[in-house]
Amino acid sequence: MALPRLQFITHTMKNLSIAPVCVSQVRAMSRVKRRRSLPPFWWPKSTRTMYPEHITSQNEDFLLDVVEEKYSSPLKVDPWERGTFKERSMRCGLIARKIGIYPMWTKDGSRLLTTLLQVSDNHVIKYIPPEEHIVHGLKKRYRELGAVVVGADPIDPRMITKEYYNIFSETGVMPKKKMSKFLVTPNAKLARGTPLYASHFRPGDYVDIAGTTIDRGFQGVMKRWGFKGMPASHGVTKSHRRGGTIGSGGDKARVLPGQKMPGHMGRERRNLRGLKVWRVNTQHNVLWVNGPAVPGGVGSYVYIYDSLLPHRKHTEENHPPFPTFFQDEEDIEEELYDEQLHAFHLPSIQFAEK
Amino acid sequence: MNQAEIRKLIPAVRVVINAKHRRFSNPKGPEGRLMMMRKTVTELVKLERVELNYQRGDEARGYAERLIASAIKNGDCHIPTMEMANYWLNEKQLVHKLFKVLAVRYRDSTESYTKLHKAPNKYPGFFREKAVLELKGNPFPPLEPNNSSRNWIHNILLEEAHQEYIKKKLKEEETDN
Amino acid sequence: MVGVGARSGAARLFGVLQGLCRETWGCQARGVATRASTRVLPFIPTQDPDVIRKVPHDFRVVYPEFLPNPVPEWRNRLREKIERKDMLARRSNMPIPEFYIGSIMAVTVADPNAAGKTNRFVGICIQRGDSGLRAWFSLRNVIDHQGLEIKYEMYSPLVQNIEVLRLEKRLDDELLYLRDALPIYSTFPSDMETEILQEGAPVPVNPIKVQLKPRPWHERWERKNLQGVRDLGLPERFYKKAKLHEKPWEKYDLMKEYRATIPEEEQADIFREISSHYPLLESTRRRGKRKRVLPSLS
Amino acid sequence: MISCARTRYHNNGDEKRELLSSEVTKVWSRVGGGSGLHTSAPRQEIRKMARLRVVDNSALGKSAMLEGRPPKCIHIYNKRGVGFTGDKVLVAIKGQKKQAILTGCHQDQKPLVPKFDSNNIVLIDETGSPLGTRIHVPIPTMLRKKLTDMSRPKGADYTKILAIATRFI
Repeated sequence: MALPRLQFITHTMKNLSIAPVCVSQVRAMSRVKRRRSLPPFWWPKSTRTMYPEHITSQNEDFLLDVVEEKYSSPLKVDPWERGTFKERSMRCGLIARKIGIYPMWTKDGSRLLTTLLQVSDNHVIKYIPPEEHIVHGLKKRYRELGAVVVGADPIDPRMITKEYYNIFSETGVMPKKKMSKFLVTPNAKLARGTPLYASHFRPGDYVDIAGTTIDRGFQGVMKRWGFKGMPASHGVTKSHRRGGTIGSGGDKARVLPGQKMPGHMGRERRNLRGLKVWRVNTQHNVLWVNGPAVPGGVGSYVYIYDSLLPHRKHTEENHPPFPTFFQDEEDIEEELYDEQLHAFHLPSIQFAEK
Repeated sequence: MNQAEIRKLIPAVRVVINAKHRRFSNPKGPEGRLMMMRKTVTELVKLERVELNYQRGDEARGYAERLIASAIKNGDCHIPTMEMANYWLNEKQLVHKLFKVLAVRYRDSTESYTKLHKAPNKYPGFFREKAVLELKGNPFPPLEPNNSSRNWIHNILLEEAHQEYIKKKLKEEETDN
Repeated sequence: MVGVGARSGAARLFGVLQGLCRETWGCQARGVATRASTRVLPFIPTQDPDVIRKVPHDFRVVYPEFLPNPVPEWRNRLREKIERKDMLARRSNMPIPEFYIGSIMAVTVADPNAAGKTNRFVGICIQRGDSGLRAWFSLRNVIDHQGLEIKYEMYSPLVQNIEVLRLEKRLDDELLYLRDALPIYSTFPSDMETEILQEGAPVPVNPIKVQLKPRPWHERWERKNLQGVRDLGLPERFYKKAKLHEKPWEKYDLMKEYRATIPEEEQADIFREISSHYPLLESTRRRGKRKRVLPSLS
Repeated sequence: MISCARTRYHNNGDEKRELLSSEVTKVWSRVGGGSGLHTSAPRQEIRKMARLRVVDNSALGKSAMLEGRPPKCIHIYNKRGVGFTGDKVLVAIKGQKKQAILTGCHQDQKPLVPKFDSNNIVLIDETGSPLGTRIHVPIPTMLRKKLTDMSRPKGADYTKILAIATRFI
């Protein structure tokens, strides 16, 4: 029994301990535990315990100089051969932070709310080819896929554990705060250290977004499930916000599984499918996606994928930059807008007389 | 409505604050909460160093900072500021202290006026985070002795490493030339 | 050996590491769970002490929507910056003049259903709200003895033109009580001409006191501490009850006041950021020279 | 009491206008916003039992409003049960059932949609043609599109309401 478990640990460590995100199944049944309060035991601890070290100011400067020197020139690797887009190709995704919501208007004058997602310092950390990539599922499709590990947001290397630091030692980029694994077809592989930008997506593309919803803690049935509660008066005492009966007597004489009851609400992974990218800012790496419903509060991390919806999939004639947009090599405009979107620098909308 | 209040122009508080106020339960409601804060602020201005629960100290700290900042900015001839001082200081001789002593003491200060130390709590006993809230520049001996950490082992090792780093750099430059 | 360049480089690095939390967010969540209350870090003022002095003192009153919503959980410095850029881009196409609650305005919008494909509405500004691109205001008028209100989004591209026909303030921050006032107080002719004020003169405050209709009302106005209303003429019991609902301690709650505002230093930074557009903003702020004309009602 | 207030504060006004506005105010106190009858929730939604105000000059509507017995909404022809501008409603007016079109709503509206001080209706018959010949108050321009969309070539034609309107807003 010990050996398979050890193998499992070593394999998962090899895969950088990040659960496959594309194939995760959303469980809606309330019986299944939907959130963990602690990370799994094999998850590498990222930050070390901090205590007042009272490092003198000269030494502090010295440490900063060393860090600066180490990461001033990223590790140069020979560029890999870039694949071409084919039917059913899967590209790498991006990690972004939700930075707010504001309205935009289309050219016919209708208002829409857009969520701003900042793609903050995304770099490829590792590519795992299909042979090395361990998939627990049995589908053939997933066995053919490799994975690209992407990290976002730099973290101070002095604050992290050695174990976590070693993950980045071959990459040549500063250690990352947030990492994720994206399943890709082998033709979409990317060399480690490749920067990823918001221009990975074009305006008009459709994306799927996964994130963790806002944690609302232990909530009653009215907030959690939208129950109606009970009347404020007419003889009701102490039951104004309660759910009422949860089961019946007779032959059943038990509470049926899946009964909606008070409990922990929020902090669950949620997928939104088929959101349109309306606008891209290539300078600040910001994406404007449709709708205010991107999971999580302002500042939470989300994962952006090409949409899996059958009618939103890319075709060989019209597909986004593959395997990614190399922004350092090509010129690109600062602001990119969708055709239907009214950019603010354009004159006001006027309707023509018929 | 969902707008920043523009009638008043308030200088930034120089300490970390909570995004929302803490709801200390009080039989008198929100008014009672303010009266409780008032007691702490009065004690702080009077004694300059008070030991209390951390949550209460952290909450009262913001009020004390704002009060001192407005006393510095507006002086004692500004009626709303005087009313505010009158409300927040239960003992009226402290109003003079606020304007004549504290406002003068912190006039050129560029940092916060108060300091909050985490304090140990008694064992065995009911666990509650304790803290010491004090005004900066008070006459008492310091709580955290400012011993030099130069002789600590990691600082000595780092200094040595720094020297080596400089030598290495020099050598590299020589070889380049 | 470590030169100035390296030092500044180290400083930049430190900025990269710390900046995301400090500059961009201004707040941090304590603990792992977001349920723990958010802590707001102190705002680091600009190093240049002249910045605060250089900002025109009335900018926060004239352009309140440039100040972000002060709720820390929703704030992000980068988003606010991009939003301000978009606002200025819109303003360079469609100038938005200075206006206040109580000003009489005319708004022209593109309307596919209207006769000439544009629709003009004249009215008194009774409410304005929200910040950034969401900013809006409401106009009220009585046309053919029918009270009408229309809400306009200031940055909507459908808006063709905003004119201020009479620039003045009222005694209250919201004029919602005009809904319960006699219709004459919110009746304005649609062909009203622009009243011109002398240049540089302060914005006049109209001290008019409005007569309300007898109850029932939309709200309990006796509890609102209204200045621009004549004696409500209610029995004593109404005022007694209003007294019970007063919150006299709220004006002493220094931190509540602080949490509802953007600090002075931060405002200075925001207005410095848009300072390159000051000529544009100022040229469209008050069009033409104006002279004070007394309102016929007062 | 209302007319009292007016003479006290606006005795220099136009005489004809005074008369009209006094009528309007009298009716207004019965319908829409500050109605003495408790019609609906404070959001002033048009639901069943809400009192409405007839704004055309049909004999039926005029007499009902002058008698102080404003029509009562007894059905709304949409799926939400809440009426919006342009929706068709069934009203009980002077013991009769009549259909009507909502031409203005009192509840808070979206941007660019006018919010009226009262819930206005125009009475129509089965074919969609209005009972009156004039509408006294402005109606929103969005009705042009909505009523055209609602009309059917062989069914009811509601666009005649647009022809009898005096002013669009």
